[in-house]
Order: sequence, then C-alpha cells, then structure tokens
Amino acid sequence: MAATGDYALWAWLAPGLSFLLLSLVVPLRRSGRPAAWLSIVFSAGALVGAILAWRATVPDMARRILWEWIPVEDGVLTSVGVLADADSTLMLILVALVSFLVQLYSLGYLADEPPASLGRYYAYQSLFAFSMMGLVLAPNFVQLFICWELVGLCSYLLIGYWYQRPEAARAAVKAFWVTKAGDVGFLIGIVMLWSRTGTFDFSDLFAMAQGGSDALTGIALVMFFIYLGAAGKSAQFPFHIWLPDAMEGPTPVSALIHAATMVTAGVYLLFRTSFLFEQAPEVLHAVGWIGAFTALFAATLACVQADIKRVLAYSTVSQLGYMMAAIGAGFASAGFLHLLTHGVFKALLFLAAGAVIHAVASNDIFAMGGLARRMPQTFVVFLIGTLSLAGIPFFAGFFSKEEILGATWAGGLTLPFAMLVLAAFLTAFYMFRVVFIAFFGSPAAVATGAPAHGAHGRDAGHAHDAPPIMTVVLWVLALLAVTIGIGFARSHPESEFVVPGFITPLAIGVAVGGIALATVVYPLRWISPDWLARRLAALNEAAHERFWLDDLFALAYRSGILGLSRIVGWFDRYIVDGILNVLSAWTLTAGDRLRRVQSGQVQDYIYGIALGVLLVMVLLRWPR
Amino acid sequence: MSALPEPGSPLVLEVGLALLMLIVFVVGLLLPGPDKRRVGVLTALGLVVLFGLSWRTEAGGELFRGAFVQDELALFAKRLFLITTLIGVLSSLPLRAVTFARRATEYYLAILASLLGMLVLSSARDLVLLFVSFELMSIPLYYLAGFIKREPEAVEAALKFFLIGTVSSAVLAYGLSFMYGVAGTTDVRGLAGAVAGGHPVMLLGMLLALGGLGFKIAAFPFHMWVPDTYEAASTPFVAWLSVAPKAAGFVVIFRLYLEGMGDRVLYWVPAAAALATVTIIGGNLMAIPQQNVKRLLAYSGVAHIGYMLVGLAAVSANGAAMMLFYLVAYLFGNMGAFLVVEAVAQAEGSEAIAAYRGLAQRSPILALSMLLFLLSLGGIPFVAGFWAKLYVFWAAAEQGLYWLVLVGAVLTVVALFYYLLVAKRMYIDAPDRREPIPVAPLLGFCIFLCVLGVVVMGVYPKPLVVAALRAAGPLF
Amino acid sequence: MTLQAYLTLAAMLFCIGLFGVMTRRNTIGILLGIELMLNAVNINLVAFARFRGDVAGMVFTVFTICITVAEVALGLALVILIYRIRRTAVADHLDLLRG
Amino acid sequence: MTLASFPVLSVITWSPFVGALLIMFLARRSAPLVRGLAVVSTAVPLVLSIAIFAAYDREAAGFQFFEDVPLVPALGINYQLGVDGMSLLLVLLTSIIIFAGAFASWTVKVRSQEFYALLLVLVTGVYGVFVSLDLFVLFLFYEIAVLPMYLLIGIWGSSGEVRPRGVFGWAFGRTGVGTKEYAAMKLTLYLLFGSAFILVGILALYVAGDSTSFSFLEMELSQFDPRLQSWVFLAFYVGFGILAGIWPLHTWSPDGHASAPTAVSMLHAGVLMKLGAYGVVRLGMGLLPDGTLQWSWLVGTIACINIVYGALSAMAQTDLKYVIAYSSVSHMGVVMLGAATLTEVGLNGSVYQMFAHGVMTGLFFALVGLVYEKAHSREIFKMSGFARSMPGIATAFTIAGLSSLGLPATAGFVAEFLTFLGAWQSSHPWWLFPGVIGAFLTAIYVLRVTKQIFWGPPSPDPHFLHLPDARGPEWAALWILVAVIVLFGVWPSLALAPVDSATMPLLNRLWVLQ
Amino acid sequence: MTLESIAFGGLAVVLLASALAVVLTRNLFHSVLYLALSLVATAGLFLSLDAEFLAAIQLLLYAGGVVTIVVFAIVVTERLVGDRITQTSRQLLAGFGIAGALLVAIIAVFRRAPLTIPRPPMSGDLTRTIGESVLTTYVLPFELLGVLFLVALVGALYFARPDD
Repeated sequence: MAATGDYALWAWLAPGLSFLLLSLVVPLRRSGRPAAWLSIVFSAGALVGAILAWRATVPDMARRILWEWIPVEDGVLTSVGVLADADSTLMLILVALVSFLVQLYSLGYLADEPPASLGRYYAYQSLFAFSMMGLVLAPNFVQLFICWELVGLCSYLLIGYWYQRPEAARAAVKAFWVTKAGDVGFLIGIVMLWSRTGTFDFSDLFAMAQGGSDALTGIALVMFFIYLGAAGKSAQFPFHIWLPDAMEGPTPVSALIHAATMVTAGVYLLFRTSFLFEQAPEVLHAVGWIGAFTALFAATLACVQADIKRVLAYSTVSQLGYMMAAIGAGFASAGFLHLLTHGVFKALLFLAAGAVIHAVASNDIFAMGGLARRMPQTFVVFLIGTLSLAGIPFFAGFFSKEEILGATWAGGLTLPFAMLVLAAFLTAFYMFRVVFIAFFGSPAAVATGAPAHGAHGRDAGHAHDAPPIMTVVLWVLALLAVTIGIGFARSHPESEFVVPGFITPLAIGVAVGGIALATVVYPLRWISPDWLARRLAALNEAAHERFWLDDLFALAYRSGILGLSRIVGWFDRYIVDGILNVLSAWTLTAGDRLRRVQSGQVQDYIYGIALGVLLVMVLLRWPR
Repeated sequence: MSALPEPGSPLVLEVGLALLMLIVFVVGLLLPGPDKRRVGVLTALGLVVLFGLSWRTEAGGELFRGAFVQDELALFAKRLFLITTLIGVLSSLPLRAVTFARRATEYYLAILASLLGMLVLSSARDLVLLFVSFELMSIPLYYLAGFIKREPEAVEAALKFFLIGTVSSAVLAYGLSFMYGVAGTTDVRGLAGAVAGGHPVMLLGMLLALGGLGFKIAAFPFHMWVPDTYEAASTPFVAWLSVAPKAAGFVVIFRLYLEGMGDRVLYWVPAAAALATVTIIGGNLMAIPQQNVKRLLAYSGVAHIGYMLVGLAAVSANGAAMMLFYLVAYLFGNMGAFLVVEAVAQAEGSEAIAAYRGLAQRSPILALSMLLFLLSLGGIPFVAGFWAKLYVFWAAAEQGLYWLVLVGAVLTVVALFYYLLVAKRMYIDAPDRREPIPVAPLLGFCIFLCVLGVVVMGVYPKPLVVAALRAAGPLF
Repeated sequence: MTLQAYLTLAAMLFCIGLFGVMTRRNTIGILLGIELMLNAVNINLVAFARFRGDVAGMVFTVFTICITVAEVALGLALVILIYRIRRTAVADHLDLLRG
Repeated sequence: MTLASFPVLSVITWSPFVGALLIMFLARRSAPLVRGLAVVSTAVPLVLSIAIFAAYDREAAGFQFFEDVPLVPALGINYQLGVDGMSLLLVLLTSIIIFAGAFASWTVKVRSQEFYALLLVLVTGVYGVFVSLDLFVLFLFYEIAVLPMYLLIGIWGSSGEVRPRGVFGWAFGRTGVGTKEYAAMKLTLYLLFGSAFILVGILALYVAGDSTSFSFLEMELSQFDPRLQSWVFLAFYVGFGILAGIWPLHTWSPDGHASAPTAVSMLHAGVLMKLGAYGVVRLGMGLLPDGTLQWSWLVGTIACINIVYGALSAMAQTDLKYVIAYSSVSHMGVVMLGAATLTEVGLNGSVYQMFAHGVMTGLFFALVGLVYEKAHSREIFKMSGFARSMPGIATAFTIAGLSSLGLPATAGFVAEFLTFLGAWQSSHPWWLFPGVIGAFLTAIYVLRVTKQIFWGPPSPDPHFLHLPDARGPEWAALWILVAVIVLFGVWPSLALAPVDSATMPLLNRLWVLQ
Repeated sequence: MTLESIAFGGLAVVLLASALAVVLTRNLFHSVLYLALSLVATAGLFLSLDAEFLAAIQLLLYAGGVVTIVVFAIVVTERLVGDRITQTSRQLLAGFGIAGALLVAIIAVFRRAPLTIPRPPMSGDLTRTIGESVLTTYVLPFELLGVLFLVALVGALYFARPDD
C-alpha cells in the first residue's frame, strides 16, 4: 500500500519525461515516427503505473507525497506532489488508458503528416498526459490550477495543430479565451478560499470540513467562483460554445481531450471537492439546474448537426450536463461513475468517427451513407458506442446514466430530472440519426464538406476500414464498453441513495423510444425529416443558429472589449499623451513669446532695468 | 606714488598688473609692423606670472584703513579672474581679423585695465574705491564689445551695452549714495551696522544698488544686453565677458549684502529667491527657440546666474561658498563651450546650431568636449556642473527653500532640452561634409584646459569645495 | 533747508532722467537723460556729505563727476561711430540684434 | 565564502564600463572585436552574479558582499555597496538581460563601436543602482543609467508615425510625435524630470535625518517626522514611479520602447523600469514607513489603473512594439500592486514579477527585433502565417506570451498568483479584481497578436516570402531567456527564499506601525 | 520763509523745469542747452551746500566739457539746419508710469522714515580737506581714475577716428 503513491508518481512523471526529451532533443522531435513511438512507450508505462497504483490502494486511505513549492516566512505556502487514493487512481487509469490508445491510434490517423509536425503532435500529447495526470493527482488547489491551465494550453495547441487553417486558429483561441474566462473565476475562488482558510491543501480542507470549522461557513460565493472554472472547462451553459468549434483539431485529439479527459476535469474538480460544495447547498442547486439544462439544450442542438464530429461534441456537452446534474443533486459519485464510462465510450465513438472521416475525407454525414457494408468493423464498434451512449442495458452507459437519473430524483430536483429524461430520449434519437444516415442508405455520390486533413481524398464510394493500428484501438475500447456494461449488470454496486423502481424501465423506455423515432424517421421514412423540421420550425431555426449564443459572445468581444480598448487607446494617445505634448508645446511657445520682449530697442532694455528695481522693491513688501 | 611693494604685500598683484600694462603699452608702441598680436603672448606670459604670484601671496593684510583688504574671498576671486583672463587671452591669440592684428595693443591693454578693476574690486571695502574700480572694470568692456568696429552689429551691441551699462551704474551710484548717507561712512563695515539699524532708506539704497549689480551679473530683468552683446562681439572676448565681470559682480554682492550682516541677511531671502526664480525661468525659456549657439549660450548663462542666486537666497556661508564653486564650474563649462563655438565658427564661418551637424563623425574629440561642456552646464554627474547645482540646491535646502530647489531642478530639465538639441546635431544628425574641423593649437589647448577643469572638478570636487568654504567663511 | 528737501529734489531729478532715458528716440537724448540721473546722484552725495559733515561724500562726488565725463566721451564716440556706419543715431533703428 | 574576499560587486558593476572603454579605445572599427569584447564584458558579471546568487547566505539574510569606501567624507558620501535578497535577484536579472541583449544586437552594423560602448555604460549605471547602499551614489548611477538612452535611441532608433488628432492634435505637430528624436527626448527628459524629484527627496532626508550621511543603513535607523515622510514618499513615488511607468506618467515608455533599438528596448523595459519599482520599494517603503502607510492606497489604486488601462491600450495598438510596450505598462502595474499590498506574499510577488516581467519582456523585445529585422514590418495586421517560416521565433514568442498572461509553469504565474493572494489579503481587497481582469485581457491581446502574426495562412505579401528563422547568436539570446522563464516558473523557491529574507524585515518595520 | 529757502526754491524750480525741458523738448539742440542750464542750477545747489569746490568742478567739467562734446556730437551726427534735429519721444505714458511709480516708491520711503539730521556748522576749508583725503585715503581710487581716463580716451579715439 505504501507503493500506491510511488506508482502514481511514476505514472505521472513518465509522460513528463517523454515531453522533456521531445522538446529538448530537437532532432528526435523532428524525426517524427521515432518520437511518436517514444511517447507511446512512455504512456504505456504510465498506464501500467496507473493500474499498479490503483491495485495498491486501500479504501479510505490516501497516500501523499509532497514537495515544497512556494516558501514563506513561517513554513510553506503551497507544495506540489501526489495525492493517491481510490478515486484519483481510478481516474488516472482512465486518463492513461485513453491517452495511450489515442496516441497509438494517431500513429495511423496522422500517417501522412510531415515528420516535424508529427513530432510536435506527440510532444503536445505527452505534455497533455503529464498535465492531466498532475491534475488528477493534485493534492491541493494550486497544483490543480496549474495543471488545469496546462491542459487548457495543450487543448489550445492541439486544436491549433493545423494552425494554417484560419478556422483552426480561431477555434483554438476561442477555446482558450472562453475557458480562461471561467478560470478567472476559479482563480478568484482559490484566492478567497485561501484567505479564509489559510491553506490550499485538500486534506487540510477536508479535515476542516469534517471538524465543521467555521472558516467554511458561508463560502457560497467562494464555491460559486470555483464552480465557474469548472463550468468553463466542462463546457456548461453558457460556456459550452467553445467545445463544438474545438472539433477543428485532429479527431484523436477530440477523442482524448474534448471527450474523455480534459472536459471532464470540471466534473472531477467538483467531485474531488464535493465536501466543500456540500458547505454551500445553494451553489449545488445551481450546479444541478445548469447541468440539467445544459444536457437538454445541447441534446437539441445535436439533433440538427450535419457534421458528425459536432454531433458528438454536443452530445459530450450534454453528457457533461448529466454528470454536473448528478453532482448538483448531491451525489457526486454517480457523476464520477458516468464520467468514467462516458470517457470510454465517447472516446470509442470519436475514434470510430475518426476512422470514418479518415476513410471518407469528410465530416458531413450526408456525404457518407451505406458505410455499414464497406466498413463493417467500424460500423460495429460505432454501434456499440452509440448503444452505450443511448443507455441500452448491458452497455457501459446504461447503468451510470440510470444512476444519474436516480440521483437527481433522489436529490429532489424534479424539473431537472424531467429535463434529463427528455435529453436521454433526444440522445438516443440523434445518435441513431447519425447511424442511419451515415452507415445505411445509399452512398452519396461525391464527398462534400470540408476536407478532413490527414486523409486522402477518397469518397464514400470506395471507403474501407481503417488500417489495423486504428481498428485494434477501436476494438479494445468497444470491448471495454461492453465488459463494463455487463460487469455492472452482473454485480450491481449499491449506491448511497434509494433508486425508485420506475427509474430503470423509464430509462430503457426513453432510450428505445428515441431509437424508434429515429428508425421511423430515417430508414423507414414514415415521417419525413422535413415535416418534422417544419413542425418544429422555430426550434429548428434556433438550433441551426446555435440559439445565437456564439453571436452574442462575438458581439461582446468585438464591440465590448475591442471597442473599449479602442477608446482607451485613443484616450491614452490623444488625451493623456496629448496633455503632455500640450505642456511641452506651451513651453516652446512661451519661449517664443518671451523672446519678443527682446525687441532689440535699447529703451525697452532700460524698461527692463526699471521694472526690475520696482519688482525687487515690491517683493520686499515695500514699504514695510 | 606707491613704490613697488615687497611680494606678500596686499597690493602686489595690482601693482604687478599695472607694471604689466605699462610693459604691454610700451612694447605695443615699439613693436614694428602692423601685426601687434605678439603683445598678446607677452600679456599671457605676464598673466601666468601673476597667477603664480597669486599663490605666493597669503590672505590677511589691509591697506588705507581697511578700504582695501586682501582676504580669502578676495584671493579666491583674484585667482578666478586671472585664470579666466588667461584663457580668454590665450584663446584670442589665433584671431585673424586685420583690425585686430593692428589694434592688438589696445585690445590687451583694455582687457588688462578691466582686469585691474576686477582685482581691486574684489578687495574693495570702501564705497568710493568700490565704485571707481567697478567703473574701471566696466568701461573697457564697452570698448572691447565694439572692438570689431567695421561690423554694424558689433557697434550696435557696444552702444546698447554702453547705454544700459551707464544707466545701471547711475542706479548703482544712486543706491550707494543712500547707503553712504544713512551710514554716514563709505566704509562697508560701517554699512553692516547701519543695516542692523534696519533704516528703510538704507534698505532702499541697497535695493537700488542691487538693481545696478543685477545688470552686471545679468539677472533676469537686467539681462537684456547679454544676448545682443554676446552675439555680436568676438567670441574669445565673449567667453571671458560671460564669466569674469559676473564673478566680480557677485563678489561685490557678497561684500555689500552678506559680509558682517549677521542675521540681517535674512532681509535678502525673498528678493534673492524671487530674482533667482524669474532668472531661471526666463533664461531657460528664452534659450529654447535660439538658433544661434552664442545666443543660446547667452540665455543659458542667464539661467545659470539664476542658479547662483539660489545659492545667494540661502544666505549662508555654505550658500556663498557653493556660489563660488558654481562660478568656477561655470567658468570652465561656459568658456569651453564658447571656445568650441569659436573653433567651429573659424572653420564653418557660422555660429548657427545647424553648423554642428554630425560633428561627432567629423572631429569626435571636439564633439566630445562640447558634449562634456553642455552636460556640465546641464548639471549631469561626473562633470563639474552637477556638483555645482547639487551644492547650490543643498544650501537652499538647508535654508528650507525646498520649493526653490524643485523649481530649479525642474527647469534644469528644460535646460537639458536645448542642450540635447545641440547634442542631437552633433551626434545624431549625419554630417554634410566629412573632413574634420581644423582647430588652432592654442585654441585647442584652451579647450583642453576647460575639459580638464570640468572633468577634474566633476570627479574630485573636494579640494575646490574646501577652498570655497574657506573663502566664504569670513563673510559670516 | 532740510536734508529731506534735497533728497526729494534729487529723487525727482533722477526719475526725470530715467523718464528721458526710457522715452527718447535719439541716442544723444538718451545720453542727456543719463546725465540728469548722475546729476541727481551728485546732489544726493553732496547733500548727505554736508549734513553728515563728512568729506567722503564730496570726494565721492568728485570721482563720479570725472567718471561721468569719461563715460560721456566714450559714449559720444560710439554714437559718432555708429552714425558713420549706419547713417543714423536714432536708437529705434538700431535693432539688428534682437530676439 | 571566497567571494567575500574580493570586491565582487564592484567587479560586476564596473566590468561593463571597462568593456566600454576597451571598445572605444582598442576596437578600431573591427565589428567582431567589438562584439567579442561586449560579450566578454557582459559574461563576466553574469557568471559572477550567478555565483553570488548561489553564495548568498539565505539564513543570515541582510546585506552581504559589503563594500565601503569613503568618497567625500566631509559630506558623508561613501561608495557603499551591498546586496540583499531583492537586489540580488535584480542584479541577476540585469546580467541575464544584458548578456542576451549583447547577442540580440549582433546585427547592429552602423557605428556599432559607439553602440556597444554606450550600452555597456548604461548597464554599469543599472548595476550601480541595484547594488549601491549610499543614496547619493545611487542617484549618480541612476543618472548614468538614464542619459546614454538619449543617444542610443536617437542614433540607432527607428521612427514610427502618429497622426495628430483630437483636441490636442495641434500640439503633436509642434513636438514632432512619432520620430525617434522625439521619443529619445521625451524619454530622457521625462526620466530626468523624475530624477529631480528624487534628488529633492534625497536631500530632504539628508538634511532632516539625524545622521550626517547618505548611507541607507544609517538613514534606516533614523526616525523622520511623519509630515516630512508624507511628501518625501510622494516625491520618491513620482520620481521613481515615472521610471516604473505609473499612470498617467507612463507615456514616455510606449514611444521610447517602440523607437529604441532591440537591445535598448530589452534593457529598458526589462531592467530600467524595474529600477523605478525597486526605488519605490527600497527607498520609499524602506525609509519612510509612515509615508508608505499613508499613501499605499494611492499606489495600489494607480497600479490597478495601470494593469487594466495598459492591457486595454495594448489591445488597441496595431504596431507590434507598441503592444509589447503597453504590456510592460500593464505588468509594471502588477509590480506596484504587489508592493502596495504591504503583505508578505504580495511584496514577494511584486519582486518576483520584477524579475519575471524583466525576462519575459526582454524576450518579447528580442523577438520583435528579430521579426522586424527579417520582415521589416511591425504592422501586426499586415503579417500572417510566419510560424511556417520562423518556427523557432514563433515558439519563443508563444512562450513569452504565455508567461505574460500568467500561465503556470512560467515565471509570470508565480508572480501574479502571489500578488493576487496579497491583494485579497490587503486592506483593499477589491484590488484583486482589476488584477485578475488584467490577466484575462492580457490573454486576449497576446493570443490575438500571436494568432495574427504566426498562425493562419502565409501572407500573400511578397515581402514576407522566404523569411529566415533566427540565426546562431540570436538563438543564444532567445533560449537563454526562455530557459530562465521556465526554470523560475517551475522552481520558484529558487528565488523566493532570498527575496523573502529581504522583504520580511521591511514589512516588519511597517507592521509595527499598523 | 528765509532767504535760503527762497533761494533753494528758486534753484529747485529752475532745475526741475530745465530737466523736464531736457527730456521733453523736440529740438535736440535746445535740450542740450537746457541740460547746461540744469547743470548750472545743480552747481547752485552745491553752493547752497557750501561746496564751492564741487560747484566749480561742476561748472568746468560738466557745463563746460560735457556740453561742448555733446554739441560737437550733435553737429557731427545731425545737420544743424532744418528740422532734422527735432527728436521725438516714444511710449511717453509707459515711461511716465514707470518713472512715476519709482518716484512714488522712493518718496514713500522718505515719508515713512524721514532723515532729520541737523545741518552741522561748516568746519575748516572743504577744498583743502578734499584734496588731502584724495591724496591719502583715496589715493588708490585716484590712481585707478587715471587708468580709467586712459582707457576711456583710448577707446574714444579708437571709435571716433575715421581711419581703418
């Protein structure tokens, strides 16, 4: 058991080491594939370390390894290190696993990249893995925040991986700014919390919370600020706008960062510090409501997307909403469970989608079609992912989603519960919409839509399964999804709340209902999509416009910040500096004016003398 | 009638100078040919001898019932006058004008006469002697100012100088008459007692006298002759004129207003402070738009007088000492600058700032020395001017005149503005022509002397400070 | 007569002279004004000397008178010179140097 | 410590000066020799300052490597040197920046002899200010540090173009805004104007103090009358604050930095502005506790204005150098804010920010210089897609940018984080919010610029075809600075331990009064 | 009204009147003559102060010397014929203002602190004492005066000589 911390430490440092090597040894990085293999090997090592660490943990025991980071007069302000317990190591496994698989997968997906930029890609990947693990293992708020920002950086760099595409560049910057806006809140929260409690350390804070220290009473505002950070990272409404655009990055990146790990950091944060949030129930309520609303809201958006990755992105947002709702209901563990399962099957979905895009050279589902026959393996794994996302029994997503529904009900959030149910229905619908459109039906003639990079310009007609290195990864994930699902079905880990009996049938019901509707609309064409759209014209329109939220943010940025900056800039140059210039100009003018006194006429000079004498007399307040 | 006094007698310098004048006069008459410039060499040698002699004579000793006193202040001033005149004479030797060549005798005679006036003035402690030596100092200046009588500007300048000069000396005499009347004696020491009586008429007289002296030191409202005269007269003479008579004026001020006044000196604080303020501001502002370097230096010189008046406003031994120090710093800086102007003018035939384009690339040494002089005038560390300003401000600060210090310090920035404009011409602008500027060896030597003075004083001011303190000590 | 009277008279003379100096256009006129001012000085000195019963003032006067004469000589020479060069002796025209 | 045996501080301070003399007299127009001498005479202090940084006894704290030579005993002026944790760090900063600067200005062709000579003289002044404990000597060095700037900018600078507009437009034509001469004159005069206040303040302390000496150590002991302290503190605040770019006296810095040649901008924004902040902390807070307590509200509030206002102004600029210059204004706000909090973390953060910002802005200006030298343009919105042609520069620029927006693992984060902690603890907690908002705004304009210049499709402009990446010596400049940024970002205690040992005594003197 | 005061009054009137005439009359030549008159009046004042010696000097040097030189100068610079010798004045008001202000200030001082010194009886021969003191106490200024004259003459000659 003593080893758990050390295993975790190794797991954490492995990718860090590979990052160092890749960034400092320039020729190695430039060489491309060797760099890739190096990074892969190290992440494999990380995976092993993570598993060992998890196996070494014992319940209700945390192992800490700390080093002083910032000293102060009396002791240590904050330290860095590892806090390894059951939860963190579990999360560690997820991160290590997904990042390992994704790196493996990328080797095939980015096969056509020039070596130099491939090396760059893997350097970023290692950095991300390092930072994410650091986040997971963080023993205190400071390290958490540091890694928090670093994963944000990695996401920025990886979204902008194809930096020469204007969309990619824009999306990267947008993602950074929006999350940063949340982080501002996070930082403020941390600072406030510190000045209240005088510590950043989770263990100390936990002890305080247990002891009911009054330093923690009435910290609603603090926790809300911290939640802002989580909302930004985990794309909660209204911060969700960056996630769909983030799909400009390579698909494996989306799978790793924007589906499985980084975006869930917010959830993990709330789960990790739930003992603090419990001190501020009103904040928890807000979390629940916002989460549920986000889930539903994103689901509706997902229904109208034509870009397969965007569908998945919105579904991610929606699922994150689920997790948040559960935490808001006060049952963080349920959210955490869903986090884990979702991590697996959403990665699966993204990677499968990646395979499709790789084959079809397009993100547009309407440019696909009939792929089931040409890419059978991909079809199967995608279907598995879809089923578990839709929440069909014996698949990974089913149990965790049911848990969440139960949690919200038990938490007494009735209306959010309803929203979640509706969202579940929509989820099943839009996922199968994708399945039917992309994999069945007749193949579209020519690939349209944006050409996905890293793929040759093949069209749906001659698409075939991805190279083995990618399919292997897919199968591994699919297997996991199924095993987890069956595992849960066999051994039901009892939850700390009573799940009313109607939950399970309801969950299955809405899922099946959603699938049914999709079947009715797309393959069978009993109801035409257009009719549906016309029925829900307003909603359809709004969804297509993303409810004008992005426009709103753009407006705030352009006319708000940039406008203000222009005003300030003008003020600085033409008023502040202007006054200075006026003063100097006046001095010059004064010189000229005074110069005229020197008229060159001797009498005037004598006036000078007379006046001088008078002046002196007056100055002595004469006559006294 | 006074037989040659043995060396060490208070009068030795004056008598020596008189002899020198006699010799110069005779030699000038006997010297064959139209070119009489060689008397200049003679003059210079004589001055060197006198300067050496001035270190042999020690302070102490009075003559004519204390009308003539050889104290530390007098000696300090006399050495100052001698070295200034020496530099002035040396730098005037390379002058080329034909008139000058033929009339060199008169020129040097006049300079020596004026110098004699200064020497006596610095020791005079009797109103009559003071007034006469004052006039002896002034009258040759009018003559020298108009020496280049072919040029209308020069003559015009001389006439203006003369008229204003006589008016101000009338004012001075009027003031002196009151001082005499109230004190009932022409002895300066007697005046002090009378001031202690604080009789208004006495103060009236002193104010009028201050007006008269204000002209000589060129404080702000009385300064107007300065730029015109400087611009028109021959540069070596101006270099000398810009230092020696002002120093003499300050010595008179010390004698009349500070010596033996006790706490009554506080009378002058408001007047001096006010004069200082207007002089600093006026001088600096009017210097800004100047395009002719000599005019620029003239106005900046006015501003410097303002800074010295700050020291006067401090009315303390330190203040007076710091003024003396300032005078010496100003001597080297200002004369040096004027001599560089002369050098450039001889080569370029222009005294405009524009003539200095790219001087740094044409003849770097000359440019560097000019820069040093300007920095010294601007009061930058490690050249004399910095310490001068610092000490003066310091004395004022001791008197609690922080506002005056602030005004002075801030206006220094304005001064640096126009000094840097010249520096810009020299260093930043590209030269029109490449070939270096030829400098007459003697002129170069004088410039070198000034650089030496500026730098040495800047790096190691201590001995001079001590000397100044010793000189100003007996005043209080 | 009291000393006061002499002083007052001298003061008036002085100011009249100053007035002349400041207002005359012709350089010679200015010179005359200066003469008046110095005259006032002399009166002052003599009066003081007399009332103080002290000879110094008288001596002072002697010197001032002599100096004045010397100055006037020099000044008039200058006037003549400038007249020869510039064909005018009017001060207002003498403003080559200004600013 | 063997270092204590010989006058290491004097060597550090004067070796650049010696280098300057050698360059002027030995290196006759031979550029390689000039550069060689420059590098050597900057490498010596670098090595030595690293050595003393290592050798500094953190337990003993206080001033070490003490030197004391009477200069003008009559006036109590001594050549008195010594470093404590604060100046130690800043000396190190100076060494790093000037060493990098020597490489960064490798390509100065015109009159390079004079250029390096002046630069080195300037550096001597900077060192002198940081190490001298005698206020008077400090002032002398201060003047040396300011003056050469005029020629450096005037001769080797570059002119921009500013259109006269607005109510005061008429004045702009008169003063000639935009030209390098204007910038040089403005900078020099503004700083000398400030030094006037400093001089008055120092004299006032000397006259009022009960010790007849300019020594900091002796003045520290003497108690000044609170009313005197009040206005003298203001004098110091204005005088040094001008150099630190406090609002609204900051306008010299954008013009000056934009016009200055690369190395000078590096040195000026990187080190000289710190010199102002250092002056406020060392003289203002160190000698005038009452004055500090009396005016900290003003200092902090103006600092907040600096942060937000500077960031917004930076956002509004279209000239790359102006962006960086205004970012300096904003970051100096963080420095002053940290100082104003009067808390341990805040003050440590302030000092750390001096260092961090020094390095990052030095890096920034080095990069801008490189870009300008290769692309001959500073117009942000004309450039695009440079990352392909100059990846190294792009990377370095990104790192500098990240540091300036306070991203963790760069020195900038530690500094800002500490400052914010201090701000919320201080007597004016609301200071926290402008600070954080400033960091956010920084993220916006820095990334915007990075994206515009380095990302996106390569610009069609023919001038921008085949731009070369950085070359040999230039790499040295870049990687030194990048390494320092990251090193001090991941290992803050390296610098914070000595800094803390220097700030605590100062704060204790303040706290006893509270 | 003693005889003395009458005499003083008369002299004062003449003096001031002629002085005013000097500075006001339009004819330069006339103003010189008025100057001569005022100088004579001054001499009279000296007499009333028992300073015969000074009165004599005044008459000789001033009324004699100065006036002649001035006339000579006028003759050189202006043609005696015609109205060329008329001279005008400038800024009369400003000049009057300033001069008046100065006068007021001075008079105010006198009023504030009148110097009431009794006139002591004359003792001994004034001319003799002057002569003695000039050759004893004031010998140095006396010699300097000689130098001064020399220089002034040299200068005057140098300027006035038409050649070179």
